[in-house]
Amino acid sequence: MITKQRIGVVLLGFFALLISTVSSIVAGTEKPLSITVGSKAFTESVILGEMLKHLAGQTGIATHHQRELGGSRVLWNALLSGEIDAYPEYNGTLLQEILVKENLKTEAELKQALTERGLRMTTPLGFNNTYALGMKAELAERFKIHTISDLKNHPEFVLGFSNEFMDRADGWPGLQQRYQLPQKKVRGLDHNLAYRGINSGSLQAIDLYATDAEIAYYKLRTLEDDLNYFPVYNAVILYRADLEQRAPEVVVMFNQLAGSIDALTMSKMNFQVKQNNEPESTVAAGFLQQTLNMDVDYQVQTVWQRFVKHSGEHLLLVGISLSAAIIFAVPLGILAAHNERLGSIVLSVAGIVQTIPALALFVFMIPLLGIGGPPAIMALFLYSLLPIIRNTYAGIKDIPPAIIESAQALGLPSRARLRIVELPLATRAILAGIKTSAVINVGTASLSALIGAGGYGQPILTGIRLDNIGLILEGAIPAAVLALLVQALFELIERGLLPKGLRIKALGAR
Amino acid sequence: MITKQRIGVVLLGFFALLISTVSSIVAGTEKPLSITVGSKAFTESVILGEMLKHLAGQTGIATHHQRELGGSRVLWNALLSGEIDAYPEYNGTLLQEILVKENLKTEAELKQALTERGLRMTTPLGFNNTYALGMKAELAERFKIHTISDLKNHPEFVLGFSNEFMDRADGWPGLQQRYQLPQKKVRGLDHNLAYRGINSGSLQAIDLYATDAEIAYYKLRTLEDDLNYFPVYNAVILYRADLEQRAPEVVVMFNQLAGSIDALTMSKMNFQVKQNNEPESTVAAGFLQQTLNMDVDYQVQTVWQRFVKHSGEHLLLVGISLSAAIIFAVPLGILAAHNERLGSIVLSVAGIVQTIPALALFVFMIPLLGIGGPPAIMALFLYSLLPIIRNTYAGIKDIPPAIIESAQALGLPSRARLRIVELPLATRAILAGIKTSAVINVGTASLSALIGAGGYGQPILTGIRLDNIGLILEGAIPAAVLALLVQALFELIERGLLPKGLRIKALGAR
Amino acid sequence: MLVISQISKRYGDSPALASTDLQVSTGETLVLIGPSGCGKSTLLRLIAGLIQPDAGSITFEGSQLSSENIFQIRQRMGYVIQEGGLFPHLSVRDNVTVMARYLRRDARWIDSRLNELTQLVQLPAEMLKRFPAELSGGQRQRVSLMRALMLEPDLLLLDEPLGALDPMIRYELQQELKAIFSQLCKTVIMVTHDIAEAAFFGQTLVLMRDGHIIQAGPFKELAQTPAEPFVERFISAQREPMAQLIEALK
Amino acid sequence: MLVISQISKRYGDSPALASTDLQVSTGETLVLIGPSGCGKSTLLRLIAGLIQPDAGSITFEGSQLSSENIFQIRQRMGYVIQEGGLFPHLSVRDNVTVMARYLRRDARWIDSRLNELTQLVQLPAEMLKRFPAELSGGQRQRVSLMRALMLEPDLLLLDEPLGALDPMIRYELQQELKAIFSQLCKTVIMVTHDIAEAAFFGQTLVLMRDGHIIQAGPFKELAQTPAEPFVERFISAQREPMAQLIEALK
Ligand SMILES: Nc1ncnc2c1ncn2[C@@H]1O[C@H](COP(=O)(O)OP(=O)(O)OP(=O)(O)O)[C@@H](O)[C@H]1O
Ligand SMILES: Nc1ncnc2c1ncn2[C@@H]1O[C@H](COP(=O)(O)OP(=O)(O)OP(=O)(O)O)[C@@H](O)[C@H]1O
Ligand SMILES: [Mg+2]
Ligand SMILES: [Mg+2]
Repeated sequence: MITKQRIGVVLLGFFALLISTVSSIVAGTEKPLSITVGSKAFTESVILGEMLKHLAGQTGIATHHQRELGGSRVLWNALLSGEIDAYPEYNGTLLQEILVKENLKTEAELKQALTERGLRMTTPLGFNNTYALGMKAELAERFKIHTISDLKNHPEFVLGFSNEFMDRADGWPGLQQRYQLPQKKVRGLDHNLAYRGINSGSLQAIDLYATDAEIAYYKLRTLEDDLNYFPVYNAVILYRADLEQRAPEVVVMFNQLAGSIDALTMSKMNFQVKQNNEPESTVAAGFLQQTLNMDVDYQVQTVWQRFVKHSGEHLLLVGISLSAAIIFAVPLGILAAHNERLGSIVLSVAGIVQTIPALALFVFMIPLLGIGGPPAIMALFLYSLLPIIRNTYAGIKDIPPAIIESAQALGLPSRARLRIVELPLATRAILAGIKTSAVINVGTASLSALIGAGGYGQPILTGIRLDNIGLILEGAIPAAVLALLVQALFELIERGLLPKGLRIKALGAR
Repeated sequence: MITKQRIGVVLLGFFALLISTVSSIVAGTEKPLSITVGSKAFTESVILGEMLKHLAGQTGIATHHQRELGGSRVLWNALLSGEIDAYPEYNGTLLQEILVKENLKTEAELKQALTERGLRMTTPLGFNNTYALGMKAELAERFKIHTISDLKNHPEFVLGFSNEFMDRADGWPGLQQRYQLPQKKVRGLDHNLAYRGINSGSLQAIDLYATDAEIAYYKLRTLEDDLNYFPVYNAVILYRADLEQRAPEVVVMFNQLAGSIDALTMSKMNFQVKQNNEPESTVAAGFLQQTLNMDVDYQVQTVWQRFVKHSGEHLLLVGISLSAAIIFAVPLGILAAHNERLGSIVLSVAGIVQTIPALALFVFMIPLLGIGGPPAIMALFLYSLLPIIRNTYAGIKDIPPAIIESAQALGLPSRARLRIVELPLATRAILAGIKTSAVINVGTASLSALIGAGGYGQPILTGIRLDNIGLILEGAIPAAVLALLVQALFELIERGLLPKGLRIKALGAR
Repeated sequence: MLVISQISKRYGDSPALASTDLQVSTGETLVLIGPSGCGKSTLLRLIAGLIQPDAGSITFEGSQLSSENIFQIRQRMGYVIQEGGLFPHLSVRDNVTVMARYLRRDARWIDSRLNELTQLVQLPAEMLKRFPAELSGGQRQRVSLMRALMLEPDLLLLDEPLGALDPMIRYELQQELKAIFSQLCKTVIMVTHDIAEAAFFGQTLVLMRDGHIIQAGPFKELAQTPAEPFVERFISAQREPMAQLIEALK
Repeated sequence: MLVISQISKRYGDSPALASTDLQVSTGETLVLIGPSGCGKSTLLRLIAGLIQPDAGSITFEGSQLSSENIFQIRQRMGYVIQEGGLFPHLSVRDNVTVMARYLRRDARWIDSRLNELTQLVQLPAEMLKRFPAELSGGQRQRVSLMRALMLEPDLLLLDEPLGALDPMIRYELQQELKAIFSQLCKTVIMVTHDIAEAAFFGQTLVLMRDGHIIQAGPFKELAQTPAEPFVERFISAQREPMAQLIEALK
């Protein structure tokens, strides 16, 4: 009895230790100054986000880039709540989407609206990522075409437009009306085919976004929208006003970008990332070096490095939570096996914990442990308990009573009996529980990306959001391999731990 | 050897059967005509959704209501893709949000844009759910105030506005300018306090949404926006154009709603649901009866009934998937125990399956099994395999070789040996695996709500989205209780199955 | 009935049975004796097909033991394992009748046979519903014997079947079993450490040492013309305490 | 040394031991005999504290057995369980030395003691590294005996410790053990079914039946003044086969 109480006390102590360790990881030493920038889930935004990261990094302040967050609203809210300090945005998006209800007309009104919300924006970075018409630069030069109005003189041109642009009232119909364009040969076709067509010369002009990667690739000229038909989508940096107090040097850095990126440059950068598969980080650093003569000390995130990073995060999540689970669950299982009443309580509680959906568990835990690793580890820890507890319990219960009796007759006190007889004989069952837990843990750890703990879940979630099977597999395959490795590891441990005497088979079973 | 092959064949047969059963559940008998309506996650929309359901139900066609889906975009996309056939929307939302890029001006343009997308909308239902100003009806009558312009004659009025309305340019500042309102005593305060204030007479006019439940409750008059300051948010029913071919009678029904709900009626209905806790279904049916003299045969969804419904769904998910998992996993575990090579393959595959995150598994399975129960059951089935397989394997491996030998010596062929000796002796381990699986299954089943399979996950997910702890608990508590019940059930089964001879304890263990 | 030729078995690098020949004819009772660890149980397990010989073959009524026919043949064998080998999860009744039920023997037949055996081994009837863990050592051994005899097998392999019984029951059982064996013409291979028991049962005694058969023949032959001094020593090891006892009892 | 008074034990509603008194003084060897199921093992398990008596008390060197002192006392007892009770996951060496290592006895002492015992029970040294499943029945029994003797306990509880041994080793072990017991003044309670063995070891024989002690005393007393006819029948049950054997060996 005394022994059991003591075990209980030790367990409680352990728990307290774990919690305090975890929360100290969270709290850190009084939150040192650090900057978090965000970006949307498309190439251009990620490149700009990397630039912000590099720029802020130049000041020596620790900077983090939350890449590929889900949509303007998410970033906007994250900025408002202070989860991020800055992100690249388009003034068009602010006017037409986020603040559409405000009916803002002028730049000044927009600035005012932002200020009311504790936000600031830089002057435009220099490019306007809106619809545009494009021609082969060579051809345009030949016919001296610079503006859309110039097209009026060439009714013989064949135009190719994406279906969307063809159909939308604010697409071709409106454009034609505004500019009174005379072309009759207008084809609706796939955007990629349009690029091929203009390259081969079967089309003379197409619609595009002003910073499409293909502009640089196919050497196109975007025609000036001289009648201001298309809405303006100027890129700006949005940041929190309090950054001007907290880290004025960072704001200064951000403002250096103003006016420094024209559409062609942006297109080229998009091209480098999309077609040449250069990492966004490299491209952003290259730009800063060339334009601002800034020597950026950055880390390239190749697929391999992403893999290494995710593996590290995943291993940390799994390693800590699984180890903690083993340390807690095996004693709990022993306790359960030795005391029926306590046993049914322990198993019930572990069962209840297991039914809490990960999402709900995260919601409950964020107020306690914040976001990132600690709540994820706590959740994984909790989810890993049941299989181990239950199998430890079943393994000990399954030991033939004659063997227990023989250990008692020898005079082994109960703790020694546990160590020398019961645990070795229950090894196979306990390890089976641990293996099950480990695999479930590796799988569930992928969910941790939901609360910013990274790991293989990152590419999986991105992949699910972007409907990109390649990205899903970039996370799913290593996760599966990791599960196999962890199983193999415990197979090895079993080879070491499982007493040899238990591996003698029934001879010649036939 | 022959035996093992035969087991393999039997297993394959089982699998084929399961898949075909499941997919026949999905496919049904050539998809009989049925209507699905949707609603957004707020009371008014759910009430209107219930009306649509009742109306469509009147035609005798099976009708389903996907309640509380996540936001306009989700419903819009679901409608476009045909997952739902109709839902209540506001023309303002269409113009200002969903189709904002189209820059639509007139009703005709909107209709045109919808038609291009294969959609239709009814004429407005009769109420305009936008901002409005409200006064005590009595007071308004006394001063003969009907329009906002009428307020100009009462500079002494104290106005109370929600903080948002006070600050927004399209709120009070714009309103005051447009109407040249003379009131100087304007208070920013909490919306609920504003209602109290106007009721007690300390405020004379406040801002509100035109169909707020409180309008009916506090007997308020909403003042006519005679200068058309506020944007119009007329409620309409959006539906797929093909519904006019598939079920013209349903469209006729929907159109009966047009012009039949004024703001006060809607406010009253909101009030019935919000303040009186009447089920949306009842309120909707009551309206149809009164207004359209329609006798609706509906089912009230009380908390209790929701609970029953979710329990039914959850039990079905868990019951089918767990039973199937037991039927497959136990033989697989036996196979694994009897054939080392096969065993490590089986365990590896089951391990890999376990690492696939539920979300990713759903994504992979939707093309095969659609949404709803079948893919959820399939996923739960796959997730339930590993603990059972592994414990069956460990349980059989842990049988002392002397007992196996003695069974062989008796002349029991291997299949009989399995049934009479090995399985009974491995009972505790196998049941431990099944219990673990069952609990995990109950927990994971909550995720099934993500693909429309219902269950306790429904209120949990709604609760997480709405940040409503009460709703989360409405799902989480029954899920936990169910886990306990399932564990208790298997405890009972264990009492029946675990051979009594194995329950004799080491006597007087001390 | 049973022809064992050139059979041998090693565990790892320690030989348990050297190349051995042995023949048992129908109705014969053959008793294996020899020092602990000499290979007696190994020989029985080979005959029952529980372990595979490294070399040699075993022929049962003309057909050679193989994985195809072993289940068939085992059902005609009754085997009392040295350790008893009762199933812990089955009651005494179920332990004894498990095979008969598997073979769907008539329930009344099973009941009467069970009754017969219970009387034979003098087991109190109320013990039939107990589990092995609830029996004394001697009771367990008697249940093992019942299980082996249940299906009236043609060949009995008995590994120290009476070793844990008190002298009274043991004496009575010896008498009864010997009568049964000869009446029903059973073929029996029995291991015992009691030379008197060996002499009582055995038409043929086989004395083994270190996996070899040292001498085989009737008890008289071993006693009077021992092949080696070891045979004499082994046979007469019990003489002295017995003589003392008989002396004391006079 | 050991005083058992008024002790009784029932399992469910079947009594295993009726109210029993017994005293064993230091250095005495007491032999329990009696029919299978009469309660011999039950008595030993009560003394070892493995089961709790329903009534009565057991006093070991003046202190009454209780859950507080039982671990202490058990370390001064050596117990050969009827079923052997070896740990399947430990090698022979580890099975024998597990308790000595737990008590942190000197490694050299352990080694030499192990050696001594191996020679005593005539176990080939290479078997020390084997696991119980790799031993013959008699070898396992000898390992159990080694384990019980390892820590030179003051009180030995031996439940048919030599039952599975061949007559040669058994005879030699009997001689050796008896010498050890008297030299080292061990107190011994032994169960055996071999009346000759009982007579050889026992200063006192205790004959039990159905949970009762029928007669206790030196062998001569039981043989010459039996308390009941049953005593005579039991004691002489072995006489006939032995006499036959001795006759045959002449
Ligand atoms: N699985 C095994 N691995 C290694 N050696 C074994 C194994 N089983 C038996 N042996 C050895 O084989 C030899 C013969 O064993 P066997 O059980 O046949 O002896 P036995 O004659 O029945 O002895 P006993 O009279 O003690 O029962 C013994 O030395 C034993 O240690
Ligand atoms: N756990 C138990 N439950 C019920 N009855 C039991 C239990 N253990 C022993 N018994 C009964 O108690 C009685 C005494 O058993 P015990 O083991 O003491 O006999 P024994 O004298 O050692 O016999 P043997 O010589 O056969 O070993 C027997 O009838 C036995 O069936
Ligand atoms: Mg043997
Ligand atoms: Mg006994």
